[in-house]
Amino acid sequence: MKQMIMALALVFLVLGTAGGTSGAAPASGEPIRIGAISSLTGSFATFGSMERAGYALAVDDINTAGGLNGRPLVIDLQDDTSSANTALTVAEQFINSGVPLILGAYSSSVTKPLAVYMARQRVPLLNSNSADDSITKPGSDYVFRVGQNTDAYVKPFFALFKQLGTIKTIAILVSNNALGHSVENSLLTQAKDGGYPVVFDQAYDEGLTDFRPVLNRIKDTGADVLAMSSYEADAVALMRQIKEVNLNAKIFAGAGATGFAIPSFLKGGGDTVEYVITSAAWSPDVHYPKAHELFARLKAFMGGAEPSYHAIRAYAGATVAADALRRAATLSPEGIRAALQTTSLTTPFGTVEFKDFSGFHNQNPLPSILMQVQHRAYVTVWPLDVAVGKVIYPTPVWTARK
Amino acid sequence: MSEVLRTEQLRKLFGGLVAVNDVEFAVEEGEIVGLIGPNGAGKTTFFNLVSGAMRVSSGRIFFQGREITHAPAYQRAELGIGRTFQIMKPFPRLTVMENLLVGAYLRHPNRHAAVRWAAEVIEMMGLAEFASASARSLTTAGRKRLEVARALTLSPTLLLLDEVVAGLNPVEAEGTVELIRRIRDRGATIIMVEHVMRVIMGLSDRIVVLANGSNIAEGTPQQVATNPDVITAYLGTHEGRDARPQATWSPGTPAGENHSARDDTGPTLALRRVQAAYGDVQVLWDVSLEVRPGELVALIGANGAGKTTTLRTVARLLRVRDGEVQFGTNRLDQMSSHDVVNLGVAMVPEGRQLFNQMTVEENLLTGSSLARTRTLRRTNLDRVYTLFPLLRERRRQEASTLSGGEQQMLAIGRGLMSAPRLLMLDEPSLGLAPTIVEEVFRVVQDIRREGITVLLVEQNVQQALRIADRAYVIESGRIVLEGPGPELLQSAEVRRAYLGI
Amino acid sequence: MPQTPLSVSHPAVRRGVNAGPWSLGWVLVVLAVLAFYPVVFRNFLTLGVTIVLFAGMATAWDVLGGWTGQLSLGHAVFVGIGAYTMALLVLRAGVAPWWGAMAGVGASVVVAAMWGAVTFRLRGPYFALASIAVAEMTRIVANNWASLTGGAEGVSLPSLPRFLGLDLFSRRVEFYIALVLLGLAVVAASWLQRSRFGYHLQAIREDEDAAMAVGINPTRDKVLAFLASAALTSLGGSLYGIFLGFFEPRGMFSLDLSVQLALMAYIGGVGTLFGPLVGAGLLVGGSEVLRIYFPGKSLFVYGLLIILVVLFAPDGLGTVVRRVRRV
Amino acid sequence: MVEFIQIVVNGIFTGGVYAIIGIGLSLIFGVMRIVNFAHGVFLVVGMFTTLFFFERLHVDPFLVIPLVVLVGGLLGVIVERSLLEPIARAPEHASILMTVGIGLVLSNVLLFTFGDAPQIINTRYSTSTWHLGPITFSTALTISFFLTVVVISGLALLLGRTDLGRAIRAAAQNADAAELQGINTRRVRSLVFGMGFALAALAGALLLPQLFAHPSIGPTYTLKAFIVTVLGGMGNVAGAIGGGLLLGITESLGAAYVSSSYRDVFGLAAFLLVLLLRPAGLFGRSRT
Repeated sequence: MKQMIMALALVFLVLGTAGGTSGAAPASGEPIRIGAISSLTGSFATFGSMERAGYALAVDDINTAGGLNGRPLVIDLQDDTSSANTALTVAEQFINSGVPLILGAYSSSVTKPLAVYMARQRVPLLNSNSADDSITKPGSDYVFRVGQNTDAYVKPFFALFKQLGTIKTIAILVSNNALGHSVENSLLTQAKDGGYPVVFDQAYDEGLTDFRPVLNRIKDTGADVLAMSSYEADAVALMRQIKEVNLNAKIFAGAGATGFAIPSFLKGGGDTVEYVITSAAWSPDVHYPKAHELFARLKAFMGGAEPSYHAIRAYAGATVAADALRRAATLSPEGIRAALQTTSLTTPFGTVEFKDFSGFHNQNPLPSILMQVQHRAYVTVWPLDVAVGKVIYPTPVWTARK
Repeated sequence: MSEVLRTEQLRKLFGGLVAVNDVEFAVEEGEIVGLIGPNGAGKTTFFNLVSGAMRVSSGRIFFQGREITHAPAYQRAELGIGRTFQIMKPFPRLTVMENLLVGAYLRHPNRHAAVRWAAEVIEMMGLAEFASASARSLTTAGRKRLEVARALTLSPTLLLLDEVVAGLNPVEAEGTVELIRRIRDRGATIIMVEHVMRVIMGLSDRIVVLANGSNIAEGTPQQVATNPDVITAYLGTHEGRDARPQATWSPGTPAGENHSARDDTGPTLALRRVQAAYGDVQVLWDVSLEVRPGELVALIGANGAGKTTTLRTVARLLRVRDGEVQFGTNRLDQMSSHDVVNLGVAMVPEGRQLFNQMTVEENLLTGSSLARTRTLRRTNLDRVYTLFPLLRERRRQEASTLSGGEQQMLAIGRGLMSAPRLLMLDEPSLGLAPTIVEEVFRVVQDIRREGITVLLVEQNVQQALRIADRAYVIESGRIVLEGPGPELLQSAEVRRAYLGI
Repeated sequence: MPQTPLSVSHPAVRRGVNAGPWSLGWVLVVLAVLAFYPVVFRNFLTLGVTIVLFAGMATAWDVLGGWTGQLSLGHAVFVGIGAYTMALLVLRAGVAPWWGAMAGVGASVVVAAMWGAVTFRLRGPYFALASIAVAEMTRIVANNWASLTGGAEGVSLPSLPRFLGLDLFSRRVEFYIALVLLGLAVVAASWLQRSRFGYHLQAIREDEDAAMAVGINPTRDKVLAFLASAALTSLGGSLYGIFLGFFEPRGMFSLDLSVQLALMAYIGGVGTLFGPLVGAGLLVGGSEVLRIYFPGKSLFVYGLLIILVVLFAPDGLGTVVRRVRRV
Repeated sequence: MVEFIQIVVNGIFTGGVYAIIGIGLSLIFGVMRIVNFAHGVFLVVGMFTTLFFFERLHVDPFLVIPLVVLVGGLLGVIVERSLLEPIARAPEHASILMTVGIGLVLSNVLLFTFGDAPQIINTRYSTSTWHLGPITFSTALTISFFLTVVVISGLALLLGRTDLGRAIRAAAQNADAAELQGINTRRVRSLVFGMGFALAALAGALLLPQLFAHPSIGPTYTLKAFIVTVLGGMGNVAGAIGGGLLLGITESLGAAYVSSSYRDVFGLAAFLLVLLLRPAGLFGRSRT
C-alpha cells in the first residue's frame, strides 16, 4: 500500500516539475508566450502537422518584423493526442502558467469541449481550423474563429447553381460525424431556401468502405447534383465507386471541403476526380498579399510536401493573435479579448474580422471559394472576382470520358 | 425411518450413449449407501442428476417425498442436498475459511452466526490450521476434506460423496472414514461413490452396483462382494475365448522394415522411482517398473490409483516431478511428447481421444505424421485395414459416427500407424460390450505376437492377467505387487485391491 | 485435536475471513490522502479529476469484471447513458444535474438488467464478445438517433445550476465529487470482499458449478452485480459529461473507452480494492508523463506496458507491490 | 431486380475478403483458443506491407502478394513464439489483453513508419469495371474475389489433404491426442498463428487497391472478423466462409434498402443473435 502511494506521489512529482516546456527564446526583449493546442499525434495528426508548420512560419515572420512592440512572440505548441481529455489537461496547465491566449484546436470534437472550458475560464480561444457551426453559434465572448464555418462552405454552391440555371434536384450523402451533419443541415436549409428539392439524403458510417449499394440508390434518383462531405480517404473511395457504378450527375460537389479539397484527393483519385467541384477555404491562386509566396515557403518548410489550407489558416491565426497582442491595452486575457474583437487585418489567407451575424458570434465572415478539378489540378472558379478559370458544366457522363 | 431420496426410471443420454439407464434407487434416512461400479458405469453422472448439475433425459427424482426432477442445482442445495465433486472444485483464490463461509451463509444469513458455523465445520474437519490458507495451496487430502467440509456447511440432509477417499494415503483415508461416520451420526444420510473397496465395504450399510448405467446388484457388502455378476463386472469375464474366426494381424507377417518380431534386443522401458503430479495434486509417489522387449506387461489397480497417470508420464503428457523414465538409452523424461512417439513409444489413450470430426482414414493418416513413418504409410494402412476390415469399409466416415467398439479399433489402429516398438494401451476395453472386449484382447495379443512390446492398463483384470507375461499392481500411486500374470490372477491381494475382501 | 469449537475470535478464523474493518481503514486512509491532491497539485486538477474519475469507473467495472469474473468490454454504454441522460434532462427538461444523474442510474440499471438477462448464459470469451456487440450497436444508434441524442454533432453543456452552492464546472468541485464516487465504489468493493453477497460473487467467479452446489443462484447474482456495476459507472459517466462540457456518441460509447476501463483494472489487479486506482493512476498519469516526455509515442508505450504486465505480472501490478512488501 | 442482383453480387465479392479475415481468426481460435483482438491490425500490417513493396518495387500490388503473405507469416510466428507461447497456460483474459497490447504496439509502429495520412494507391484497375449484361463488376474486386477463391480452395486442400492440414485439425480437436501421434503441437500453434497473420495480411493486400490504409483502422476489421467468425462458428474454418459471405450480403442489402448509417448494426445484430441462439455458429455442430 505504502509503495502504491509512493508510486502515485512519484507520478505527481514528475508532473509537478514538467510544467510548460517553452520554445526557443528569441534574442531581444522578454518574450510573450501564448499557448497552442493541436493534434500532433492520433487520428488528426496529419492536420496537426499542417498547423504546426503554419504557426512556425508565422512566429518567424512576426519576430523578424520586430516582434510584438519589440518583444518576441513564443507559441508553446502542445499535443492534444487528438483527445478532448488531453486538450483540457493542457489548457489548464496553460492557464495556470499565465498564458493569456490559446490557439487551437484542430478537430471540432476537441475544440468544442475546449471552447466550453475556455469560456468558463474567461481566457480567449482563437480557433483557425474547426468548421463546426456550433463553435461560434451561439459561441461565447471568449471564442473567436478565423476559418469559415460550414454554412460558408455551402453557400457559394447555391450561388453557382442559380447562375447555371439548369439545376433542379439535389442528392446529399455525408459522413456520419459532426462535420457531415453540419454540412447536411446547411445543405438542407439552403436547398429549401433556393427551391431545390432534395431527392436523397443519407449519412454513412465513417470507415464504410463499400458505397456501391448507396450509390446505386442515388443513381436511381437521377439527381442533378450529388453533394458530399467526407474526410480524405472516403472522398477518394466515393469517387472511384461513383465511376464504377456509372453514376452520372451534372455536378459532383464536395460541399464540406475537407476530403475533396486537399492534394491527396487529386493524387489518390486519379481521373475519377476530374470535374469535381469543391468548396475550399483558400487556394494558392487567390490574390491576397504574399499568398503565393507563403504557399511556396510552407512547401519548403514541410520538406516539399503539399501544404493544405489548414497551414495557411494556422498562419493567419497566429498573425491575428500577434496583431491583437500588439494592440491590446493590457496583456491580460480581457485586454486581448477586447483587442481581438476589433480585429481587421488582411492576411495571406484573406481579410480577418470577427463579426456577429445570423446567430454567429465572433466569427470571421470570409466566404469560401469553389475550385474545380480540371486536368488534375484545382482551378478556382468561384466567386467570379477571384476566379482564374471557368466552370466546366455539366460534368460529362462517365462513358463520354476518354 | 423415512425415505430421503428416490429415483424413478432415471435415464441420461449423451448423444447415443446411455450413461444412466432407468435407475430405480431409494435411500432411507440415516443410511450410508455405497455406490460402486467399474469405470464409466454412470456413478458420477447419477450424482450429477441428483444434485441438479445435469438435466435428466427422462425419469423422476424425489427428495423427501417432493419431486425435484427439474429444480435447479442451487434449489436442491437449499433443500438440503450437499455434494462433493470427484474432480475437486474448491474456490481456489478464497481462503479455506471463506470457502466454507460461502455455504455457511446459506443457513446463517447473519455474518457472526455464519462465521461461527464455518469455524465449527473447520474444526470438525480438522482443517483449523489451514483456515487462512488459500484453497489452492492445499494438498490433495486437504482439498478432499475441503470438498466434504463445504458440503457440510449446508447442514445437508443428504450428502453425496464422490471419491473422497481415493488418492489419500492410508492414514488420511482412515481419518476420512472416521469423519464420514461422525457425519452420519449427526444425522445426515450419505450416498458415496468410492473406489477404495476396503473403505466402502467397511462403511456402507448397503451397496448398490452400477454397470453400464444400470443397477445390476444391491445388498449388504457381503452379499455384493460374493455376487458373481459383481465380480464379473469388476474383474472381467471368466469365460474363455470363443472360437469365432477372426481376421487377425497374421503372425509371422513382417511388421515393417524398421522393426520386427525377431527384434528381442530392442529397448527396455524402465521407470525408476517416478513421481508425478497434476498441479499441486501428487498422484504418483513411487513407481518403478520395467517392460522388456517383446513382453506384454499389464498394469492394474483400482480407479484413481495412478495407472493412466503412469502412462501419461511415459508419454510426457505430464511432467515427471522426480525419478527417471528410460527407453533403451534415451531419457524420456527430458523429451517432448512428439519426440517420444518418434522413438517408437505410442500410446492409445483412455477414452479413445479420436479426432471426431475427421474421417477414419484421416485419423489413421494422422497417426503416421512422423517423417519416419510417412514412407511406410501405405503398408501400415493396409496392415491396419487387414487387422480391422470394418475400418476399411468405413474409411470415409467421420470418426464420431462409429460405434464404441469401432472407435476403439480405430484408436488402436491409429497408434499402430506410428510403427511403434512399444505400444501403451490405456483401458482399451472400457465401456465396450463383452463380445467386443473379447475382440480387443485378441487384437492385443496379435499385436504382441507381431513383436511389438505392449504395456496394458486394464480394468478387466481377469482378461488382462490371463494374457500378460507379467503384471504390476499399483495402489495409491505406488507399485505394491509384481509377478507373472497368471500367478497374480490367483492372488488374494488382487481381489482385495478390487473388492475389498 | 481440541474438541471445543473454534471461537470466532480465534486468530486463524479472523485471518481466514478478510477482516472487514481492517481494509475499510485502508480505504479511508487512501481517500484521505487523495483528498489533499487539489491542495498539493493545484495546477494539475484536470489530470487529478481524470485519474480519480477513471479510477472510480474502473472500480465499478471491477465489481463485475474482477469480483464476479465476467469480462465486459462494453461498459462505455453506461458511461454514455450516464452522461447523456443527465445532459438531455438538464437541457430539455430543466432538471437539476444531480437528478439527471440519478435518472441515468435508473436507465443504466434497466439496460443492464436486460443485457445481463440475455447474455449471462454465455461464458468466457463469448460474454466479452457479446458485450462488444451490444456497445457497438448502442453507439451506432446513439449516433444516428439525432432527435433524441443530438446525433453525431454531440451535446454541449454551457451552464449548470450550482450544486449545494458549488460550481459544478470547477475542477476542484469535480475532483471531490469524483473522489466521493471512487469512495463509493471502493467501499462497495470492500463490502464485496467480506459480505455474503460478495462471497456469492467470488464463488461464482471461482467455480460456477461448485457455487450452485452450495445454493447460489448464479444468474440472479451476476445480474445483481451487473446492476451495481452499471449504476456506479453511470454516475461516473454523468460526472464525465459535466467534466467535458461537450461530448458526442463516438467518444462516449466507444470501444476504446470500454477497453480502457478494463485495462485499468487489469493492470492494477482485478478483484482487489485498489487495483483499479493503481491502474488508472498509471495509465492516465503515465500517458500524461509520456505525452510530455515521449511526444507521439505514448500509445506505443501504453501497448508495451500491457504486454509487459501480462508477461511478468499477470495478476496486475498491485500484486507486485504486495509481493515486494512481503520480501 | 437488376439493382437487387447488383447489390447481392457486391455483397458476395466483399464477403469473400471478409471470409479470408474470418478464416484466420477462426484457425487461431480453433487451435490456440485465443480470441485475437489484434487481427484487424494484422490486416493493416498487410496493407502497409503491400504499399511498401508497391512503392519500392514499382510493381502491381497484386504481384507482391506472395511477399506480403511471407512477411505476415514470419511476423505471426515471431509474435507467437515471443509473446503468446509464454502465456499459453494463462487464463483467457491474459491472451485477450496480450492481443490488445500487440495490436496497439503494431499499429503505432506503423504510425511511426508510415505516418498517419491515409494512404491510397492508384492502379489501372482501381476504377475500371467490366459488365455482364446489366450487372457491373469492379475489376479490382473481381481480381481480389478470384484470388480469394484460389486461396480458400488452396487452404481447403491444405487442411483437407495434407499432413500439415491434418496436423492442424488434429491439434484443434484434441491437442494431447495430436501430441501422441507425434505432432509437435507447439510448432503447429506457431504455424497456425503465422497462417492467421498471413491470411489477414493477404486480406489487407486484396483490399488496398480499392480502399485506403491507415494505421488506426485495425479495430474496425477486428470487429468484422469477430462477426464473421461467430456467424460461422468459432474455430469452424468452413463456417467462416459462409459467415463472410453472409456478412457481406447482409451489409450490402442493409445499406441499400434500410440505411447506410445503420449498416454495421445489421452485422452486429446477427452476431449477437447467433451468439445467443446458436453459439456453435450457423454452420457448425456444437463441439463437446
